[in-house]
Amino acid sequence: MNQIAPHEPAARDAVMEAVDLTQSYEVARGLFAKSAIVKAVAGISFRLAPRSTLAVVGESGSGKSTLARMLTMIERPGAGSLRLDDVDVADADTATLRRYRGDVQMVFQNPYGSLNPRQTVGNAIEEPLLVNTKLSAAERRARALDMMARVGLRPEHHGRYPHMFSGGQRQRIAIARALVMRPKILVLDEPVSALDVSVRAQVLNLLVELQDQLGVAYVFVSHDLGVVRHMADEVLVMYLGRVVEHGPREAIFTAPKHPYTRALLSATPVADPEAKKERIVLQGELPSPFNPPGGCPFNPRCPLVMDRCRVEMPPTERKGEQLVACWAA
Amino acid sequence: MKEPLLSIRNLSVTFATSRGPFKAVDGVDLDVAEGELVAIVGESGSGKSVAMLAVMGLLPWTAKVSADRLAFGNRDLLTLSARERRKIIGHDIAMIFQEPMSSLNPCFTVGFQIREAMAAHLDLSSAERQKRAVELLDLVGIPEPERRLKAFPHQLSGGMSQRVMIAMALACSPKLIIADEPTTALDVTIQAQILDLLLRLQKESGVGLVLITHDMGVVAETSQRVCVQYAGQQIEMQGTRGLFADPHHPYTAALLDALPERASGRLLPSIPGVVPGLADRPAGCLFSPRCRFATDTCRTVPPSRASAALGLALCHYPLKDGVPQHREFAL
Amino acid sequence: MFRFFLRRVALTLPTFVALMFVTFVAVRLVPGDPIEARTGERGIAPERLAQLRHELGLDQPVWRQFLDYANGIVHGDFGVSIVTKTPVLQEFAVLFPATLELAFCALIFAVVLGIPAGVLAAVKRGSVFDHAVMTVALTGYSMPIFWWGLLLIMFMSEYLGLTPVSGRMDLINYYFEPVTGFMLIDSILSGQEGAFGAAAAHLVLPSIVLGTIPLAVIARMTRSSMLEVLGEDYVRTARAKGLSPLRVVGLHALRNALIPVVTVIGLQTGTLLAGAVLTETIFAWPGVGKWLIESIARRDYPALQGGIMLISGIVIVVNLIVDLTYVAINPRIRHGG
Amino acid sequence: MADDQALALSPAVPPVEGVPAEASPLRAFWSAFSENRGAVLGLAVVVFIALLALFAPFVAPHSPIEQFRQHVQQPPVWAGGTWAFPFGTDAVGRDVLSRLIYGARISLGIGLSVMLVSVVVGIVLGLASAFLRGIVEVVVMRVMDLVVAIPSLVLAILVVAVLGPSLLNTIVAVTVVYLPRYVRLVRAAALAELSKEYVIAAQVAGVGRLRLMFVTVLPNCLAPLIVQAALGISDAILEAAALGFLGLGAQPPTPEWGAMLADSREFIRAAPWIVTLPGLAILVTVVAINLMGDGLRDALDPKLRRS
Repeated sequence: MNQIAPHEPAARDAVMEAVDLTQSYEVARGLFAKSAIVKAVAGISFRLAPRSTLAVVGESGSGKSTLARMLTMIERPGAGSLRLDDVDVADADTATLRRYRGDVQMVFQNPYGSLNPRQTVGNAIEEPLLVNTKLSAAERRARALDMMARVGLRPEHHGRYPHMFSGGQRQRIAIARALVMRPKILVLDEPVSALDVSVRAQVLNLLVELQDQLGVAYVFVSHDLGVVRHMADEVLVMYLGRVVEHGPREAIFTAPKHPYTRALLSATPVADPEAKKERIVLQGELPSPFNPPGGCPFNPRCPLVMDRCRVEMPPTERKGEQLVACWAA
Repeated sequence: MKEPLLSIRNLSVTFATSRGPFKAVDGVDLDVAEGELVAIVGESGSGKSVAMLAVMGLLPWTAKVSADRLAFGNRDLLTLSARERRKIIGHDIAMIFQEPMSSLNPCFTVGFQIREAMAAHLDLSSAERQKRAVELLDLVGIPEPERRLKAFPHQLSGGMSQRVMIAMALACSPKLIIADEPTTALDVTIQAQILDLLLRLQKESGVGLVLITHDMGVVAETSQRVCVQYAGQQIEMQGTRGLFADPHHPYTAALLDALPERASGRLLPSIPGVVPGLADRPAGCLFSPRCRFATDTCRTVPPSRASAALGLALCHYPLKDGVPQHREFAL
Repeated sequence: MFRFFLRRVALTLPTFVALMFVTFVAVRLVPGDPIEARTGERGIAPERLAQLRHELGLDQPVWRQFLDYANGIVHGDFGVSIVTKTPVLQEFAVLFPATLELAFCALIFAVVLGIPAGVLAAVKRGSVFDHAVMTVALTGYSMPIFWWGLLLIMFMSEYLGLTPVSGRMDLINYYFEPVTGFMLIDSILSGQEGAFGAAAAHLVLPSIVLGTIPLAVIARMTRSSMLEVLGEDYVRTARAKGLSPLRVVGLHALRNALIPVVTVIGLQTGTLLAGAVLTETIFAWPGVGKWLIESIARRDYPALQGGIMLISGIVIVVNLIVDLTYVAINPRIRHGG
Repeated sequence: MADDQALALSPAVPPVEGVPAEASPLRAFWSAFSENRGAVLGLAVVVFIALLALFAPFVAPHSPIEQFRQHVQQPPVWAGGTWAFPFGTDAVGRDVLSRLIYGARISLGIGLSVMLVSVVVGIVLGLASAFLRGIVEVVVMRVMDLVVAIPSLVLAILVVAVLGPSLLNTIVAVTVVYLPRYVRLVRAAALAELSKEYVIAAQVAGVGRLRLMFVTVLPNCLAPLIVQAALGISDAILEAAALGFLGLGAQPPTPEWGAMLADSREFIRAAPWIVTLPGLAILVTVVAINLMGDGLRDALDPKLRRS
C-alpha cells in the first residue's frame, strides 16, 4: 500500500526504518459488550536520518503514542518491519533486542510519573548502565556525572530524590537517563507538553544542544504544532492510526496538502493578535476507534469530502514535497 | 467605559498550610464590563484560577480571602451572606472548569444537572425547564438534544462534556462567565470548536467573559484585554494588541520571547530558573531572580505599580519597546 | 445487564467448588476416625466397623467420596449430625432465623448511626464532633466484642437491671410455637401482650455488641469516602451553580460517596456472621454461631462441615447480590464503558 | 561522537539552580508522623507494652501460673486489696497483674508473627500474581477469594478444629485468615505501580523482570503495606483473643488475655476485675496500635497527607 519513495537525505543512511508498522488491540468494551478489535496504528512507514528530528503530530486517539511504544520496543509491532541499522527488530529474539535496546531510548510526557520516587537521581541515571553494561561502579558514576553536567544538573544532585525537583528539572533527569547509554535514537513522547512556557523553552533548547553535541536522532511526538515547527526536520501527521501527510517541515507548514493538516494548522492558536487567518473549524469529533468510518478515516469531518472518500481508502502519493493520503489533495 | 460588572481591588488569598501561610494571590485588581472579554494568563502557580475561585466563593476553608473591594454590580461580595451570595453565584456569574469530564456529576443525567441550575434560580415549571434545556443543548451545538439530556456524563466525550458545561453555565442567562482553562484538556480541533462557541455566545448575548488560560495563542485570538499573573501577583494588564506588540513587564516580554512560534533562532530565549515556591520567595520583586534587567533595587525593594500607559506593570523599570525605563523619566 | 449477571454468577461457581473441596479435605484431616467418634471409646467389632465404613462410603476411593459429597450438597444433603442424628440442613434452618434476626438488627444499628455520623464528621472536618466520632469509631473498631458483651451484661443487666442477660425470649412468661423463626414477628403473631417488647429487649444488647465493629467501619468509610468526594470537581460545579450546601452535600456528594459505602456494608456480612459466633456464645443466643462452637466441643464434624459450608455459601451469595446492587447504583458501570 | 566537546552549556540552557537539599527521609517521616498527637500517644503506649512484654520476668511481681491459695479472688488495691497483688488475684489465686504482663508477651508475639509471615507470603504471592499474570494470578486470587468468603472467625475455627487448639495453631489459623488482605494489597499496589511511566521507563532502560519486581516496584508498594502490617497486628491480636475466649486458642494455664476472660466469665458478679482487666488490656493495646497505624497512614500515604 504505502510504497514510500524514500526521502532524499534519509535514503542514503537511515538509523531507523519503519515499513508498514501496524498494531491492533483487543479492547474490552465495558462489562456488557463484546470486545472489539481496534487498529491503533495502521501501516506506518518512515525513515529516520541520523542527527535529524522526525515529528509525529496528531490528536488523542491518533495512535502516536502506540507508535512511540513500538519504536522503543515496549511492545512488538503487530505487523510490519522495524529496522535499526539494517537489522530487523520487529520480531527479533530477546538477545538481539537487548543489543539494540541501548540504541533507542525514550523520554515520557509526565515528568512526575516517569521517575521512580524511591530512586535517587544518580541511581536512576546509572541504572541503564548497571543492567546493560559491565562497567564498574566508579565508571558508571563518572558517566552519570558527565551526563548530568550535559543536561545542566549539578554533581550534588546525584544523591537526591526526584520529589525535590520541579517538572522541568525532572525532565532533564529523564533526558539524562535516556541518553546515558548514548543511544542513536531518542523517542520523545510529548516531552514538554506538561511544562510551563518558560521552562519549556529551557528543555527545548537543551534537546537542541544535545542533538548537536551527541548526534542523536529524535522522534518527537507532540500535538503542539508551535513546538513541532521549531524542532522538526520532517513531520508526519497522523489521524486515526494512519499517516495522512508526511514531508519536510517547511512544506507541511507552508503548503499543507491534506485537509486534516490544514484544519489542524488553522485550529492552532497563534500568539499574534494581528495575524488574520482563515479558520477552518472541523465539525464533529474523532470517530470511535471501535467503529472507524469506511474509506478515508477523515471523511466524516472533511470539508472536501467526495463520494469516493467514503468507500475507498486513498493511497499515499507524493504531491509536491510531501506524501499525502487524500483523493482531493 | 461602562460600569463594570465585576470590580476587584487588591484581592489577596492566603492558604493555611502545614508549613505556614501561603499567599497564592497577592494584590489583584480587575474590572470586567458587560460584553467584555478579559483573559487572565499565567503559568502554573500564578494564582490565576485561585483569584477567580475566590470571586465565586469556591475556595476551601483553609483559604483566607481579603480585598479592598470585591463587588458584582453594586453588591459587595465580601459582606454578603452566604445565602445572598448563592443567589448571584450560578445565576448572574457562572463558571466553566478545566476538566469537563470530571466536572459533571457521574451519578446524574446531563438533563438533571442542567435543569437543576434553573430550578435553583429561575421560576420555571418543570416542563419549561425541560424545554429550555433542549434549547440550550441545541444552542451549544449538541445534536439530538432530547436524547442527550437522558445521557450520563461518562457517555459523552470531553468536547461534548464541555459543551454541556457551557449549556449549564448559560442556563440562567448569566451576566458574567468565568472560564477556567476551558480548552486545556481538549484536542486542538475540539479546542477550536469550543473557543468558537464561547466567542459566538459571548458576542450574541453580550455577556462578560473572563478567560483563564496559560496559552498565549488562545489569549491572542480571543481576548480584548489581558491580565498577566506571576507567582500570585498581577504584574501587567493592558489591551491584547498592546501586550503582544509592546509588553511592559520583563516577565511578559520574556514569556512571549520563549514561545517557539515567535522565535527566529534555533535556540529559544528562555527564562532561567523556576517560579519561586513557598520557601524561596525573594525579598524584592518576585521575578528579580529570573529577570535579566534586575538591579539591587529589584532584589530588595518590592516594586509598585506603574501607570496605565506602562501596562500597570509591577516593576521598578518597566519596559518600553524592550528597553527598561526609569520610572521618573517615563512619566 | 443480563450478560454481566451471568458472568458474575459463573465466577462464583469455582469458589463454591473450592469451598466444597476445602470443607471435605478439612474434615478428613481432623484427627480421629469418624467411626471412632461415633462409637466412642467402647471399641467396635471389626465386622461392624467394615459395615459402618461401607454405610458411610468410607471404603470408596477418595475422589469418589468427594463426588458423593459434592453431589449430596448440590441436592441439599449436608450430612447428618452425629449428636442429634438430624440432617444438618434441617438443624441449620431452625437456628438460622435467630442469627439472621440478630445480624439484621445489628446491621440496621450500624447503618443508621454510622452513615450520618460519617457524613457529619466529614462535613465538619476537624471539629470536636469529627474528633469525637473518629475516637469512638477507633475504639469500636478495636473492641474485643466478647469483652464488650460481658461489660454490657455486667452494667446494663446485672447492675442496672435494664435488659435480660441472655436468650431470645422470656420463656417463663411467654410461650408460642415458632412460625417464621423470627422472634420479633412471631411475638406479634402470637397475640400475647408484652411479647414483642420482651423479644425486642432481648435483642438490644446483642445487636449493639454485634453492630459495634460494623458501625465503626461504616462511619470511618463514610467519612473518608465523603471527604474524597467533597474534593471532586463535580462538587465544585454543584457549588458554582449556587445550590444550597444541603443539596450539594446531601445529594451531589452523598450519592457518589455512598457507592463504596454500600460495598463495605455488603462486605460486613462476613464480619457479622463471624461476630455472631462470639455474640451468640456470650448471650446464649440459639443461633448458628453458638451451634458451630458447640459442634466443635462435641466433635460433631458433619455438623461443623455442613455449617461452615452453609454459612460461607450465604456469604458468597450475599457478596454476589452486593456486586449486582453496586452495578445498579453506579451508572458508570450500568451503561458500560 | 562529539564526546570531547565542552560540557559547558550555552546561556540558552541555564543550569539547574537552587534545588534545596532534602531532609533525611527518616526525619521527614517523623515530622509528618509526630504531627498526629494520637499517633505519638499510640506509639508511646505500644512501646511501653512492648517493654513490659520483653522484660516480663523482671517486671512482673509474681509468676503468672503460681496459685496463692490463701488469696483467691482478692480484689485489686483500689477496691480494698493489698499491694502484694495490685490488680487482685483470680479464681485460683494467681496474680492478675503478672498474668496480664505475661499475656502481653503472648498477644504481641502472636500479632508480630502473624504479621511477619503474612507480609512475607503476601509480598511473594502478590508480586507473583501481579507480574506473572495468567494462571498464577487466577489460582492465587481465586484461593484468596475463597478464604475471604468464609467468615474470618469461622475459618479460624475450622483451621483450629483440624489442627487442634494450641498457641502455634492459633498463629497458623489467624495467618490464614488475614493473608488475603496482604496478597490483594500487594497485588493491587504493584498493578497500580506497573501502570506508571517510571516502570515503563525502567523497562526501556533494559531492567529485567526480577529487578523490576523487587528493586523498581516493591519499594513503592511498601507504604500501604507498612500501614496494613501495623493494623494487621491489632487485628491478629483481636482474632487470637477471640479464639482464646472460645477455648480454641492458647490452653490453660497460659496467661493469654482472651483465655483469661473466658476463665473468669462465671465470676462476673463476684470478681468483676478478673473480667474487666484482661479485656481492658486487649482494648488498650489494640487502640494504641490502631492509633499508630492511622498515624503511619497519614505520614506514609501522600494522597491522604494533609497539605
